[in-house]
Amino acid sequence: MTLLLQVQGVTKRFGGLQALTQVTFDLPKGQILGLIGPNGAGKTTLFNTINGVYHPEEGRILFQGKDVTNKMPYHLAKMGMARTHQIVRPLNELSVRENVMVGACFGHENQSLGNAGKIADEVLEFVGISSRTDQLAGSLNVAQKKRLEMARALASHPHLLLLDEVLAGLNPSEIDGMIQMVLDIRAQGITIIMIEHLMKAVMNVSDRIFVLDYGEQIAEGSPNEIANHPKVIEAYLGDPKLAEQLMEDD
Amino acid sequence: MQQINLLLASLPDGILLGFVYGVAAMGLTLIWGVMNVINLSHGPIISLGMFGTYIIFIKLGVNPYLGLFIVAPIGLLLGILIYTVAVHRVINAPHLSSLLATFSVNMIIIGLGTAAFTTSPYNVDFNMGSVTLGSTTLLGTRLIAALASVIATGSLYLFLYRTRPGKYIRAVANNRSAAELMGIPSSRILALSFGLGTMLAAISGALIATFFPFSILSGGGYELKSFVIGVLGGLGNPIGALVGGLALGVLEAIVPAFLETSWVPVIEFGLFILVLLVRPNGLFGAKQ
Amino acid sequence: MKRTLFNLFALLVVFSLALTACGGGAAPATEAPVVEAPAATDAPAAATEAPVAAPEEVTITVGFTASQTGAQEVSSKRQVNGFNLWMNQVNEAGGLTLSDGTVVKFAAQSYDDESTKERVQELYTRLITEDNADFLISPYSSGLTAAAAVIAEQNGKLMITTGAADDDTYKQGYTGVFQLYTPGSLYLTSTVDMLKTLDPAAKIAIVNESDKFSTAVVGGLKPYAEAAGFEIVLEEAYASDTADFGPIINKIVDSGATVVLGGGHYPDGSTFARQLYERKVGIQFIGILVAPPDSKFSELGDAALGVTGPSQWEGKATHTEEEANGLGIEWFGPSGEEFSAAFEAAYTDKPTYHAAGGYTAGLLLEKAIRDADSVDSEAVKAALDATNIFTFYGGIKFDTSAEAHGLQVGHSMVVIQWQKNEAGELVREVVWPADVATKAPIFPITAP
Amino acid sequence: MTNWQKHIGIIIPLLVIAGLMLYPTITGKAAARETAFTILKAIALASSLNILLGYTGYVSFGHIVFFGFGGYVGFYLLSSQGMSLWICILAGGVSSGVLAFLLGKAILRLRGAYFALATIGVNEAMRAFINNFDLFGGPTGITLNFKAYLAYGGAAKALEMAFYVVGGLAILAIILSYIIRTSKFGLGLLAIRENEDAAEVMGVFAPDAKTWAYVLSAIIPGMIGVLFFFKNGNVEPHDAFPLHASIELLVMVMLGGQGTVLGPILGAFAYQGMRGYLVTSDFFKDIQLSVSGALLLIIVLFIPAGAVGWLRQRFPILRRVLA
Repeated sequence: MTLLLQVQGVTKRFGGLQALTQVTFDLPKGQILGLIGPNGAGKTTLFNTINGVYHPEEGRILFQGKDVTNKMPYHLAKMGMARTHQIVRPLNELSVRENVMVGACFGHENQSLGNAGKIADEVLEFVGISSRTDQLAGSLNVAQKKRLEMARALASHPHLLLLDEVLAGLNPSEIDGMIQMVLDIRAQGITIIMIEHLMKAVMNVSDRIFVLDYGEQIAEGSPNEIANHPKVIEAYLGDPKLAEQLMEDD
Repeated sequence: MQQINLLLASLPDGILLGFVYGVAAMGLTLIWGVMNVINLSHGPIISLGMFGTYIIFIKLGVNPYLGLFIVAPIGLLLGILIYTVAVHRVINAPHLSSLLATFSVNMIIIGLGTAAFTTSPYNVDFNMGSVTLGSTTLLGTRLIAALASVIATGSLYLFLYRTRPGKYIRAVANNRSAAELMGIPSSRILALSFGLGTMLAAISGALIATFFPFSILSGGGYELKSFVIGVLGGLGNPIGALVGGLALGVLEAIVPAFLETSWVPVIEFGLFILVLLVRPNGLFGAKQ
Repeated sequence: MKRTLFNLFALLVVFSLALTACGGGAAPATEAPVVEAPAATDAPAAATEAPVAAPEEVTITVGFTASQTGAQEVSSKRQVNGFNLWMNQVNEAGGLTLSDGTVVKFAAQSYDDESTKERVQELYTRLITEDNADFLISPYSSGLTAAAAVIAEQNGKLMITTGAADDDTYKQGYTGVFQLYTPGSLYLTSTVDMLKTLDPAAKIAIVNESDKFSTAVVGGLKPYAEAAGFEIVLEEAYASDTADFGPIINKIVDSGATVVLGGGHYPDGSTFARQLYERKVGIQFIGILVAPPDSKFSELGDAALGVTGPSQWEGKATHTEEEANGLGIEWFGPSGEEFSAAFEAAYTDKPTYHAAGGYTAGLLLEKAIRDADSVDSEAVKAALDATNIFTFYGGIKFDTSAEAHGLQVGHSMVVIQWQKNEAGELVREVVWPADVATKAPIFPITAP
Repeated sequence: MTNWQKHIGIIIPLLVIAGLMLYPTITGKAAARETAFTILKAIALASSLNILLGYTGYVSFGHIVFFGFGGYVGFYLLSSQGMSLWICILAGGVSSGVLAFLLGKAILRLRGAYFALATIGVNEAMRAFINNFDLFGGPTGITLNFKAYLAYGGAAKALEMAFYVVGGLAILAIILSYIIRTSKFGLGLLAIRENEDAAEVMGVFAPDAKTWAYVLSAIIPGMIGVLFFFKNGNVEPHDAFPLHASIELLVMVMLGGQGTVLGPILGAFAYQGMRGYLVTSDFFKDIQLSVSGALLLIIVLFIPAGAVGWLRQRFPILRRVLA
């Protein structure tokens, strides 16, 4: 089993604020890793550190065995890492198709414009917004924008996909569709880390789960182990709603 | 040694002028701080302030310092008018829109000002005597202008920190949507802030007119100085502008001691770019 | 199919836009006849007056750009007023009559150059080709004139330059450009001559604006002053928008200078003079460019007292026919008093040297056409080359060498100084050259 | 879709330029040629600025610095070193490109208004520097000897030739603009314009892409500078770096529509046409600046997307035509 991503003792500070403390985990190829934790636990910061938006003060990050600790996001994209954003970032004045072509053109396969167009059409079909191809991205609704984020990430044919709360703000039927899509992506052999608040979803989909609280990793294991982990329950007790979800899944 | 003498002789003047430059820049940086708009009509408004002094002193015979109490409210109202007509509609648009909107106001004022005053220079022959200290002579007009600038800065500070509208302005500057949620009438506060910014510009123009000649086009130079000062002191930080003004005044005083005076703008703008790159929050602001 | 329709539509939109813009651009061209119209209607009127002789009448169009907006606006307008005064006088007098009986009248055509070079060439080309200008007058200022000269020379049109002192333009191989002003390099030389009689041991600080004109002036001044035996203790150039001269004045004091020469244009020059006064630094003599001859300089109050400056022409020391006779040079045109009176009657304003320059440009053209007895460019050019006359404005004679063709060599400047009259009012007195001086110079202006 | 339809986005702009170049040639009117020169120069400059402003989304307030700097370098070589105009034009383009490369490395890190301010600073610093730089004549500037035109068949021929060269440069600017607009590089720039952070995450090498966009937008202004100074016959520091002209370029791009190939062309055409009309109109000439300002304000407030943008919004099908 080859390790696609290794995070080793990563610490990130903003001024006096300790956002991540000594975070360490390995991610084997082909797995889905669920990343959970209460609000403000540092999940998105961890994503930003992994894909080069932030650089950690301590620790190393290895991607495909190479040290990428101080690489920029575009370096990592070229190496085959793609992500979606919790708050969607569509390229508003470009068409949906052009948005997805950006992903294909500048991802690790470095496609030509012509090929990128073909890939964009395929991916848009896959995420189910092919009817919107020529619309401006800014004119989509939230659910469609989430799919667009996904499509842009997939169009680069990444090795590793970072999904940041792709389910938030979707209605139940849209959630089911999106979960199915995540599973389909994994079936294509793409490794995934997903941040998710919806416990049911994350428990069902993930091979392993990693829990952050106040920037520290408090647990790592199979969904089952996590659900019964005392520290996790304790952390989530501070957030009764989440705790309830956690219990419900049990 | 010769340089030291020159420095000592020129420095006090640079400091006095720095205060006045600071007030001009404060107007620009206040508007930027509150609504992220760079006001390109800043220069012509400074010019209008200068003509305010001219009309009040030469035509009406009123003391120019008393005249400040006429120039200031007119500047405030003019700013509110400009905001309402030209800026409000583009306040949330990309930067280019507000830049061009204020630039069109600039063209309109200069066009009308040229028709009214021509572009020829005017002079206000107003003398407040001078004080000689050792090797340097301090001019009365500049001393009073510096004092007036300090008072204007102090008043602005009190206004922003001690009054309700002032606190609203700071709240809107901090986070406009949050301020709106709290029931602060943001449109009116933005208009007021813009008015305050132009008022400061007009005041500085009125003060400058007491010691330098001016024309309808002169404001442009002070607008550029205001950019430099704003960046030195940290854009969006009104008190920093006063410090930035002092820095510029001192710079203008000391550079000629070492180089030919025509190099001053090279140094000024070079430093401007450098500070933007290295310390975008200003020489004295927190590091990014 | 539908797409093709839209393509066609788009093309239509583009072309209609293009046509509108063309219409906008073309509109001024149709104005030319409108301006010329009064002149054209003059023709039958003149014909009815003298039906027997029925002389042929031609209207000569004189083209120029004026700065109606921008930095040069004020001086440019004065220049244009002067020119228009001459033109109206000639036309009202029934025009010029050549030996073959042809009556020559004049019409002016001008556009706003906005004080920038951006459109100067475009507008001069339009003047030549659309408005069929026969002769050209320069814009105001050396920079604009340099750009206009290229177009004039290229089209073989003669251009009389006024308000363009810089020497450079006349050293570029032009053959049809003639300068009325004393060249920049000589602006302050008469001041040096005067200074020599006042204090040969003076220590001079040269402090000038860092721009084309002032740099040219200083380029002529420095070697001249050194040759006259003066010590130059400071040379300092300052940026055009300098407002605070404090640091420079400190340098002047530090250098031990007793005399300050230099300046640049009105805003900086007047500021400089004022601050020299306010700081009471004990300078004995101040000679600065451009600002002192302007009437507005008196706005400085006491700071103006004693400040001198070179002037192309002064109403008080206007050149006279006697002077011309004394030199054995042909006199032409009205006296200075006549000019001043006519100008004041027309514009309710005293003429400045800019106005005199504009008027004399017309006068020179008139003289050259008379001498040539023709309106043909080549003949007029030959007449201009041979010109050696004296007018109220002073001598006019051109360098005809290949290196500096058209450079003014006949005109000299006077030096004015602001003094107080008996009523205690500030007045501009001519203090040099001694033979035309109205007052003796005040020296030193402050106790050393 | 047939071939010409595919490239309609470049065909319309080229037709406009061809019309502008042919009209004076056919009518033989020198005044029309001069007017067309002014418009073509504006088109070339505005199209170049559009690469940075319209495609990349960076507002440069001092773009005229490339016109002035490139122009100065080329004009110096022309007048003082006697090199041929063609080499000098190339030298002007190259030197502006190099300047943009070096500047870009530094100031393109700044975003939004900070970048705009920095470009103003660069322009003013350069102007002040050239004013003190004796090799380029300092404050006196550089004047070309009239004899220099002899090498090009005399002044009349030289100025006529300058007209065709400016037309050629305008075509070059438009083709460059079109190639960028329809290339992968251009797609990356558009992504940066829309959201630089998102673009970087998707793999766009934003710092490099921005720098190259800056360089490409600087080259043609530098070449135009050399040509314009050659035609004018002289240059002084304050004519070479007019801040006002920089802002006029922004206005042109905005009027026509940023980020489109056709927009800057229409904008330059409309703006120069309007200014030319107002300056020479008897009715407006005294208050032309205020009238221009008021018109500009109305456009900024009510049609911020510019003419082409507005058409594209109203008639989405035109998106393909009005590239």
